[in-house]
Amino acid sequence: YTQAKWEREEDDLYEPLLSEKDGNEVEVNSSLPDELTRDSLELPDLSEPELARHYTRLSQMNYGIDSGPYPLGSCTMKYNPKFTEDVAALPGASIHPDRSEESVQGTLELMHGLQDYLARIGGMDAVSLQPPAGAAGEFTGILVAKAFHEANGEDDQRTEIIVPDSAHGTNPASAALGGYDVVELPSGEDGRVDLDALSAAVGDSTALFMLTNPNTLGLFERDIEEIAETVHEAGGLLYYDGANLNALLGRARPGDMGFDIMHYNVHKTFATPHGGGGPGAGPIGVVEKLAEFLPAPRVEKTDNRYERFDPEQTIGKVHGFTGNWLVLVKTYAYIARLGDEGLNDASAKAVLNANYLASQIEYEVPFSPFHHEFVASAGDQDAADVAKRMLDYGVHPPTTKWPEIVSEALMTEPTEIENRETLDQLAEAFNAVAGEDDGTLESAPQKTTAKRIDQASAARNLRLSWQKLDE
Amino acid sequence: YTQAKWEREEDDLYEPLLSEKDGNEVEVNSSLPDELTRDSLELPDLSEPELARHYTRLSQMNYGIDSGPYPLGSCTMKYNPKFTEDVAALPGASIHPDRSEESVQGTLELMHGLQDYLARIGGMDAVSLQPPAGAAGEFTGILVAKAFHEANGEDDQRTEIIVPDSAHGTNPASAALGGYDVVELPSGEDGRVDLDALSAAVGDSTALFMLTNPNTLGLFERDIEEIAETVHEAGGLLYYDGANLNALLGRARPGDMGFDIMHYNVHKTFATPHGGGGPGAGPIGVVEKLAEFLPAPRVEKTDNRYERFDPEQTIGKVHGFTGNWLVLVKTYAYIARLGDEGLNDASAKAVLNANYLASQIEYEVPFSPFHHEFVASAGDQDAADVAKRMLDYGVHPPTTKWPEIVSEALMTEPTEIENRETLDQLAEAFNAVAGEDDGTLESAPQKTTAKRIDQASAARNLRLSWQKLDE
Amino acid sequence: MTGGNASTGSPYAPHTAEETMAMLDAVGVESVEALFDIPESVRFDGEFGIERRSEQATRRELQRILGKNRNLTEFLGRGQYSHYVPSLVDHIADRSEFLTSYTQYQPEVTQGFLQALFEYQSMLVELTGLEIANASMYDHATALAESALLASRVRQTSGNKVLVPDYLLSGRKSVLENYTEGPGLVVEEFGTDDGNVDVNALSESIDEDVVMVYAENPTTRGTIEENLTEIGDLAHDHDALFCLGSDPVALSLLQKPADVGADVVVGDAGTLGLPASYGMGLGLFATREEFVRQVPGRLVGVSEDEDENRAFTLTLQTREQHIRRERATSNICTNQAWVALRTAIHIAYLGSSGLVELAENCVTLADDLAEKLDDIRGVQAPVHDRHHFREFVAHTDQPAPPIVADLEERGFAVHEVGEHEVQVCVTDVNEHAVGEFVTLFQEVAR
Amino acid sequence: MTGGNASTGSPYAPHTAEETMAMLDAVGVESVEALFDIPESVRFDGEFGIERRSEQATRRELQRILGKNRNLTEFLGRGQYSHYVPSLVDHIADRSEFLTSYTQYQPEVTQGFLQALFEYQSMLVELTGLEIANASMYDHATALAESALLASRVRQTSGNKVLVPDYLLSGRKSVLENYTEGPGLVVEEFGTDDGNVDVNALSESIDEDVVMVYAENPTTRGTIEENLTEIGDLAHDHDALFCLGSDPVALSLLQKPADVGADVVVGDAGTLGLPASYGMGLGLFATREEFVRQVPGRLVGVSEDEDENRAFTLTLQTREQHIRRERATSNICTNQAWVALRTAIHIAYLGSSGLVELAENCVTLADDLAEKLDDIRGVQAPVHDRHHFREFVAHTDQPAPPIVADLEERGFAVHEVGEHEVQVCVTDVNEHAVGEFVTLFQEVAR
Repeated sequence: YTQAKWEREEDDLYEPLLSEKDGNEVEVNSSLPDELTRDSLELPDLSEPELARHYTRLSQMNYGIDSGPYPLGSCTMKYNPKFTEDVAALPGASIHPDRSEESVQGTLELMHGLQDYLARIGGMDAVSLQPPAGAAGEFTGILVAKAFHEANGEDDQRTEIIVPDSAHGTNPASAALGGYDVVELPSGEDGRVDLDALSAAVGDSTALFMLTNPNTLGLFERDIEEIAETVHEAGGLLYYDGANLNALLGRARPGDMGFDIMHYNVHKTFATPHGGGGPGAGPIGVVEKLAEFLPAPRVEKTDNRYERFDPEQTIGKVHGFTGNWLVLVKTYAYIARLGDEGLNDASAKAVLNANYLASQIEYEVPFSPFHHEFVASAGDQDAADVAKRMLDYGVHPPTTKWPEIVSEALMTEPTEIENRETLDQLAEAFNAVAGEDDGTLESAPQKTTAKRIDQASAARNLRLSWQKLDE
Repeated sequence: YTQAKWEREEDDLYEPLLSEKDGNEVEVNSSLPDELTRDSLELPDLSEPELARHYTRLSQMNYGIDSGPYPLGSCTMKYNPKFTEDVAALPGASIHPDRSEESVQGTLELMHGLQDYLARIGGMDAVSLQPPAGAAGEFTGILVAKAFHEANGEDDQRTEIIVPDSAHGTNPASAALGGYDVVELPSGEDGRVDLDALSAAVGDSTALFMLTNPNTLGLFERDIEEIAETVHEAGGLLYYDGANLNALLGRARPGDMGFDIMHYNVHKTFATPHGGGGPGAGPIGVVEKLAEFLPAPRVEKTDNRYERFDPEQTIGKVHGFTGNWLVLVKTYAYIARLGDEGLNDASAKAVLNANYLASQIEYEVPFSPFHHEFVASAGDQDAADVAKRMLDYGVHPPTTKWPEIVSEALMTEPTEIENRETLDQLAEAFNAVAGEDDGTLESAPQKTTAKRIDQASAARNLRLSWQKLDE
Repeated sequence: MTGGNASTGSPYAPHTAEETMAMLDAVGVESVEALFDIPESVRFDGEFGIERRSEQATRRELQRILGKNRNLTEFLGRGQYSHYVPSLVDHIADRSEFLTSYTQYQPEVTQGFLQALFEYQSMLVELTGLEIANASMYDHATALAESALLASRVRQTSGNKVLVPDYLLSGRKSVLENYTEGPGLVVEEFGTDDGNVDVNALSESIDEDVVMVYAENPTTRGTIEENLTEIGDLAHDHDALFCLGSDPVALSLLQKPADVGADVVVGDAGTLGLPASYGMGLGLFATREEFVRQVPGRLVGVSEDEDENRAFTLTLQTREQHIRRERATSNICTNQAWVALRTAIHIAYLGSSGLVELAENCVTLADDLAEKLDDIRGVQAPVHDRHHFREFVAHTDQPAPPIVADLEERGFAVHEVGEHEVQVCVTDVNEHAVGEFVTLFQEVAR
Repeated sequence: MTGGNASTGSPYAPHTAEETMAMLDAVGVESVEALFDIPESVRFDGEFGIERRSEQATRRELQRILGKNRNLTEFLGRGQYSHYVPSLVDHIADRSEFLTSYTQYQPEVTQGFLQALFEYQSMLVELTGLEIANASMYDHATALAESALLASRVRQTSGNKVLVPDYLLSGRKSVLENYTEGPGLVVEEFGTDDGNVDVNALSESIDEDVVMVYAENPTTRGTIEENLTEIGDLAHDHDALFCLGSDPVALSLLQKPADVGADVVVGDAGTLGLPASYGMGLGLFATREEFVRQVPGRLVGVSEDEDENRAFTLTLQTREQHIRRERATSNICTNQAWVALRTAIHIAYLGSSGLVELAENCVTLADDLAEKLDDIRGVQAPVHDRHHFREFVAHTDQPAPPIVADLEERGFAVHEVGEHEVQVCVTDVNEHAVGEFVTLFQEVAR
């Protein structure tokens, strides 16, 4: 694979910036009084053909799921079915959020249906679709937990959220945002929660224990029932980070394991596109006793009519309107397309693919049995260099250097969408790089649009806009 | 520019064929009697993600208008406005051709509107939208001419169609298909029609004279009025090949110049996409006396209602249904978007761009004043090699080695969509190549997906299907 | 000022006023108008009178006009068939590298489209069993016409007759006649028996003047032809080519054309890949390798590049009009390549299993619907005691015209094909409406 | 068998049965189920009860459900605004290299998206006049909340109050409260005068405990703020940050935030690039360079690659949760990058001239419509004696609720914002319906 390059060698740059193609300062004239308006505006004024070419070139200098395998651990880079885009583009999906209930029965029915689907899949009693991303879902769950403890008069006392050291960074960050002290729980030797350490950590001050299952090493927390018991006995709640739900569809449900709150990463489990960073959506599910604290409004069905309602002790809102609606439409479409069978099979093949790929690579995988992802160790090699070098083999590398429990981690999640041939190609890339020397690794990549980029200098010499380049 | 390559080096091939990814013979079972069905079918059975990746990779190994300049002479490679695709995808555009008149008033109104637009633009009295391509338009025009002569009792006598040597190959081919003898008219020294030669060629046996104006050298046939008079006096009809209409919008109309029949290449003049070869559409316009011979059905408006009708002496049909309807919808949208002003400006800028580009290149341009295109001569260089080498400069080369009136022709038409910077980039490519030696030219291209392809061997060792590759 | 909001000029011409001036300077003229070498006497100084609109307004207007079409559930076929086109097809085919590219005259930068067309050709080779398929004709009708021309070129002895069945759609027949008139061919009809070719009638019509015999499977009336081998044998006995009309869905299930002696297969391949498009199609054209130098249209072949990588290229271009001019095998230039890409994606999406399943559904859906209509008093369906594919003709005791009109009033479209005959087509795209259709049919037919 | 027609399993998992068996062999287990290390006691052996559907059926179902929404012409605003989104935006943003890519953690293969985001940041820098803009927050509300958190982090002295105007939308206020409760901030309102900030009320509310003062331009009620400099001065006099809420269209015309002392600009940048999406947005977040290390969200910067070509990369990632965890500047990870791409394309499409023209239209359209409504007996519009942008409040002598309901009955949606107040928003997307709207308004308001 050689990635496309639209370079301008005379200027040492790839496709020029829009401002370099055209920068046009216009004077601002208005019917408004002068003192209420700005003087001028300087943005490019380019024609549609020029823009089409600019962005088409940029796109060819970007790697997506349709370009090749994208085995980023914990990111669940699945194929994004094309038809879901068409569904989200239906005229009925594009309406204003302040429309009357009567005039948006279709939208409300879809929301209600999706709440129901998600509740069934997670084994939860009530669902809110509002959080616009996974981290927002975490934060919402924390607010719900806080409201619950508050209702129990325990808010002042429960000031801590416990998070395993292998957790995603969003867990502690969301906990801190909620005003909690973060207690980091070291993993046990088997890479899982150490029950003794957990018992020691929980107590009267525990508001919430946040857990990913299977965890970021791909390991199922076999002691989940004891974990739940321990946390619940201490008066805490148990939170399920849905990042790895793709491993369990139809085989185990967070609600059945004793989790009280969970979020769903629909852009992972339910294949809505990652969009270069977003938008996703992070609906949360809760058990019955927490339903009254969920964000407002939710949707209920009464006599063949769908109504918005505010849960009794709602925490209020976590998004200005209803969250990332178009993403939720795609989510509904994906779940409806797959149904029980498809969802079940997705997890089966995701786990099979991870295990098959791991069986074909030479790097050591210290922890097992893993499910939809595994963490290999690059050993003496620098995992970041390994990743750069893998790019030259026409594949996207795994997540690197994390979780830290594995040294020089290569956190790998092929997902169910790869066929054996592609997995073999990935394995070949891993194995070829495993046999290469540091010099080769350090000078990689060579076949990509840009060669190795000096990231440190971007931070040293901060230029965050084209205006800064002109200075 | 380096074009993307999805190569598999171990197999000496780029992206493998679908059949190489998967070939799956299935037994055919049916409720039909065995003797009415085939035994088996062997096509690939791939999943949607695999196909999305396959075709995405193939697309990146293809150069389009949104990739860069595409100055193919006489092809008018314009930017294809994105919104026209959305318009053609409107539900009302996708209906069955046998629907009742009453139920397709919208479609008929659009057809009527487009007939009218085209008539105004060409200065013609009546238009048929049916021909599915430019060559089909030519053929239709020839059938109309034949029907006209037949109606005059002159069909047996008028057996010849005159075509200049600089005409597109479709002209003589269409004439031959119509059963006519083709009389080739040598160009005059100034690259235009030689009036004396024309006078000598026309006569009682002349059915039609087919002319492109401006001609393929970009030259306006200044003597067009005399030409028309000469042809008409001999009892012949005058045909306008619409390939170069983009030079004249709003400045001269074939009908006003004395042409009796014309076709419109909507995929050239009106920016519908070329689609890697098609579909286009080739509506024809005719003067009043020929309207009764046009293909059936046409559309007319009566009392706020649109009706299909068969012209009195219609030639019948040249397409099984109504032609390339979705292309015609895009055509309507383009014309409506631009209006008089936009169409006028398109020609202005197309002619400006051609003249500017010619002024910046070192290759000689023997004939002028040209309009929207010019034909340069590669001189001692092989024009085909020049083209291959230009690919390495990130631009698409012009049409080469044609028309033969210019030796080693580089037939160049930048169209109105290029800005000055891109024209300069094109000129740089021309000029860089002009200074290079034959060795460099012959080993080009190097930065494209495939390097120089041995086209002769494809014909020597004919393999036109993947089945042949397995043999 | 240009950009999307430019209020004058073409929105797709990027020139600023300064740029235009600088370019005129470089050319050495004062104004753009000075570049036009047009005699005053033929200068157009009028206006087209076409009002310029914004993109938004243009879209709204087209939506308004096309919105006047009545929203009918179509049970229509007779040469244009609809199957659900997966979203993948639109999303891939709309990629500008495909959509906005030209014919692959520079194969080094167009490997992608060439490979897709090569794969399309290969799929048709598998579906027809013939050795070669071209990269597209316009539609079924023009492909049929080109087949007759090919037949007359390749035939060893003279002859000028083309035999077609009496069920041939009038549009196809008219195109065939228009294409064959110039070369001096004559189109003659032979009779049919209960919807299919009457082999006796054909054998009476055929003689040494015949260059081609044409038949369809399924036929225009939806019946599955049962005498293909006999038709082929008759044709070959008279040194005529046998041309078969079909489509990719039918071809995946019905007898393989090569097995029944077909020399050419034509049809509408856009049955897959295109939605109902008011008759827009994709001419399928497959034939025997021996005729390759007489084939009309583009052909993609295989070669190698300088690095010895396998590479694709257009081949045998010397057959074509841009090189051979009046001696070309056809005048076709612009073709339906992009539709062929769509069709190839759709076929690949279905795969062998999916395609056969879809085809088998065309048999059972038609069977089931015919049975349901036959249960209605005053309706006999199907008229022909044959196997059917997608569609069938039903006899109605009441006159057909008011039945068709009443159905349309209720939101359904069918063909009126006789005073007491309607034709009905059912596939995966209208299958969901069959229940309502039958109920309404019952209301209007009694 | 897989492919588009697979009747079992996921249509997006490509495994054939043979492939699965071979892979299991390689792993050394007998069945896929054996790979699941889940204690029996928590195994799920039930069913979700979700029926699998074909792509066609799924599309049809979504179309059916969403088709239940009434087709209304919306004159709605109040925080979600619509402008015509050019087709170019959809066609480019749907290219899978953009749409299906992940965050740019490997910049060498993601230069395209990085550059587009860098350009987006730059456009917002120009529009706000501030030195930096991040690559997106979720929406206006969360951007406002993050601004308060930034204010409390960067403020030199202690303090816990955030001052907001009483017109702040309840949804935004609720989000702000939720985000600021953990860090111990308190949100307090100050009064307004005829729609805009009452500078006297503000100066009475403000004290040394205030970390941030927020105001909008235009305001929720559509008025253009006239005292921005005074608000900024008041904030700065108390060592508080001045956060201004706006959107890219308004920013192109109204006073440049940097000129009036704004320290942070928040808003919904999805006003360009996104159609009305039931509230989906794009959080705009721009601020002063001095706060760069306290900024939430992603930042794209510039560097070079090994060939010394200019190249883009995410930068200052040490602020972010995946590195700094509980000490991160925000918990945001997944953001709205793709919407930012859409917005950037839309801004580029309009260009400076087009954008200013669009913004000026927002002033004149609202003016004109208010005037027309004011001409109706029983209606006074606008209520506020201010300049307006896109929208305004109208007083109705008759009670507002039945007026709003009657309008809806006739196909138009407006906001009811008081017992005798409706709010009306007009832009290029509903401009064409203004005539009909005014006529109907007259019918229902008298």
